[in-house]
Amino acid sequence: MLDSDVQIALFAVFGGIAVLAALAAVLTRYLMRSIVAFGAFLTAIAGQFYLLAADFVALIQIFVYVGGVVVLILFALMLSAVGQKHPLAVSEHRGLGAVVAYAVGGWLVWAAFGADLPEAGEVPGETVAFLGRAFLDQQLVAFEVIGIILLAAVVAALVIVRGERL
Amino acid sequence: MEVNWPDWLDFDWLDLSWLELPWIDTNWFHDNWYGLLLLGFFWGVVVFTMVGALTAVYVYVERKVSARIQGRLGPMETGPHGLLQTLVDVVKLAVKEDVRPAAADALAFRLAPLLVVVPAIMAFVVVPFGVPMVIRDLNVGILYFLAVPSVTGVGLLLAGWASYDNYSFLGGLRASAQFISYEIPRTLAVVTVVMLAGSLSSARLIEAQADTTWFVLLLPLSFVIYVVTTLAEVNRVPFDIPEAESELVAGFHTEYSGFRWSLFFLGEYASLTTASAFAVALFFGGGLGPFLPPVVWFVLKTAVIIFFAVVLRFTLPRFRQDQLMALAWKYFLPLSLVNLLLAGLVMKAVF
Amino acid sequence: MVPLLLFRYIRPQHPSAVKIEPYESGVVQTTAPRRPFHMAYYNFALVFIVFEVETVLLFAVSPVLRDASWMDLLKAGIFIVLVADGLFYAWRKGALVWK
Amino acid sequence: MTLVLVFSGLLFAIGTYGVLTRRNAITLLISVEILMNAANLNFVAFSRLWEPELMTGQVFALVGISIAACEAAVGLALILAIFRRFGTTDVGRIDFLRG
Repeated sequence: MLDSDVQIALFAVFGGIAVLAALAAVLTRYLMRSIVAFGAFLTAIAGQFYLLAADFVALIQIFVYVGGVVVLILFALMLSAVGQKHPLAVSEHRGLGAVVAYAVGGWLVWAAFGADLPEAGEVPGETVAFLGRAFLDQQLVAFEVIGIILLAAVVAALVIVRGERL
Repeated sequence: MEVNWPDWLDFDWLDLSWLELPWIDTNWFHDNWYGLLLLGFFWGVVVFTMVGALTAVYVYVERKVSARIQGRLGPMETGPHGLLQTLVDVVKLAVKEDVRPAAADALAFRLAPLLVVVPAIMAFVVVPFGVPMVIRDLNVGILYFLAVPSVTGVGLLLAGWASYDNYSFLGGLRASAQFISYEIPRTLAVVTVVMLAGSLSSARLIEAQADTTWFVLLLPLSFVIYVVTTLAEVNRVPFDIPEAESELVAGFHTEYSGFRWSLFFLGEYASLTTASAFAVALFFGGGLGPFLPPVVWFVLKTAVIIFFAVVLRFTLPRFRQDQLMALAWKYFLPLSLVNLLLAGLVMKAVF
Repeated sequence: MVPLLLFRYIRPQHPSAVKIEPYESGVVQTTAPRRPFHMAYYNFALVFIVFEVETVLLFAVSPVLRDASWMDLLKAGIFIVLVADGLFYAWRKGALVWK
Repeated sequence: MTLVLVFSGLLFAIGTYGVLTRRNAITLLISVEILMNAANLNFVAFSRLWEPELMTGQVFALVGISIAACEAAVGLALILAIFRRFGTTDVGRIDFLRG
């Protein structure tokens, strides 16, 4: 999968950043810090995608997530809770959350070590061309369905945000 | 594990062997991780210096041209014809006191300028200077050029928010809204070029133009959309609403001074320089041209585009916010969609 | 780079009460910034993200279109038109008007 | 490969913790996005194990990213609507019966 030592090391570094940033995003009591940490997390994941030979997906991750979703979240924050001075309240069932999270994480990591995986296959050098063909042939349905979902999303979100009927 | 990974995941691109320096054993760098790190750092410094130098030249040209348009002389005192003025300014900005307002959020206040300037410099990496020469030819170079600077939108919003100032806040919101609005038509204009080039690699882009002709001849509309939206994205006049002095003091960077302010400044000019250079690659065949070496052709073409951008700045009035947004969504977006369909037809006709 | 780090230490550092106040043309700040603002911004952000996703998927498809058949062009065209309907809807609803 | 799975498992756990414990709607949304990213990481990794030529995994990751973007758009629209109605983004304090 990851073949040279440098790649494995880089992947682990990105992974470490991602885990730390995700923890910060989830644990911090300041919304803005949470969002900034989320941005760092997304960038680290993009780095991991790149190392997994998915250069196109990595850039899309940055383009759509960091350049799009984070901006959207920031806008939403600035239009709503931006004046909030106090740190956020933390929910009372933290213990339960921790237990469930440990269980899920433990199980997934255990499964990762126990999994019987085939060897990694050859990746085409030009990922984009293959992706494009896939979208036009085998994955055509996915392609067009995304179009429909996008249409539905923009209509739904506009209706909700403007508070009126269709 | 078996070794089967695409070439571009190799770190060969950090290679220095093409320099053929007899006193450096280039293999050494590849054998150790700290060697690789050093190489990466080296390239970082190279790119940073190039962008810095280009920006300095740009600022000088802009001052001179604007002075000519307004019937002034521009900087004359420092060095012959004021050539050293920009350098002096850099030093002045760097040693100036860095004021951070008490109410500002320290983390976001420090982070925001970096988010604006770093992507602008990073984008420079994929600009194809010569016919095959790119600092780093990615398979997805063109997308990289668009994706990395899109982070700037976050930086603008953060800057406005962090300053804890009404003008900054409003300026940040405006700047970011404008940035994202013009990003769509701009990206769609680039998609048409990609369709014709048949690849997302910036080196391949030049090859495709060598095979046919300059894409500006095939896609004039794309070029117009690209230029206008690029100007809008970096908040240049006539699209400088976010920084309208008469309304918002200085927009999102009102509270910034000295070094951090100069980072915003650098970000704006660096992204404009990179965008102009990439416009040459996208539409004017990059370094293609007779007689002269490709790099010279490339620089000449870029200079023409930059000159054009500067002249525009000093000859046009400013838009109003509602006009600005309407222009993006009601004119440029439909126009670029139509352009996309047109490009499809052109493509079928040419190939 | 090194000079930049150096300058950090020789730069004057004299914060004073007035200097670190928010600068609003010399007028003392009366309203708190960071208050909920204009909804119109969100409308634009919304349409933006939808179109961004569309553009990005077009990027995936566009490199192969040059040597593709008319059928493939049609498939991409359908996708574009689908999402363009969203713009049309937003336009008709007046979401694109700056208020 | 195991490394990938370990990381995505950890991220998934963190996301789960966030979803379960946070009460602010925006942080909840961020937690859900972390979950989706953990899943996408696996899609991309497995794309190389089975049918790397078809890129099914990467296509799925792209679909996942698109859907996450749509979800963010609609979710944030909901949050804004709720904020305007109740004046808070804390999901624990929203009481629809008193709205």
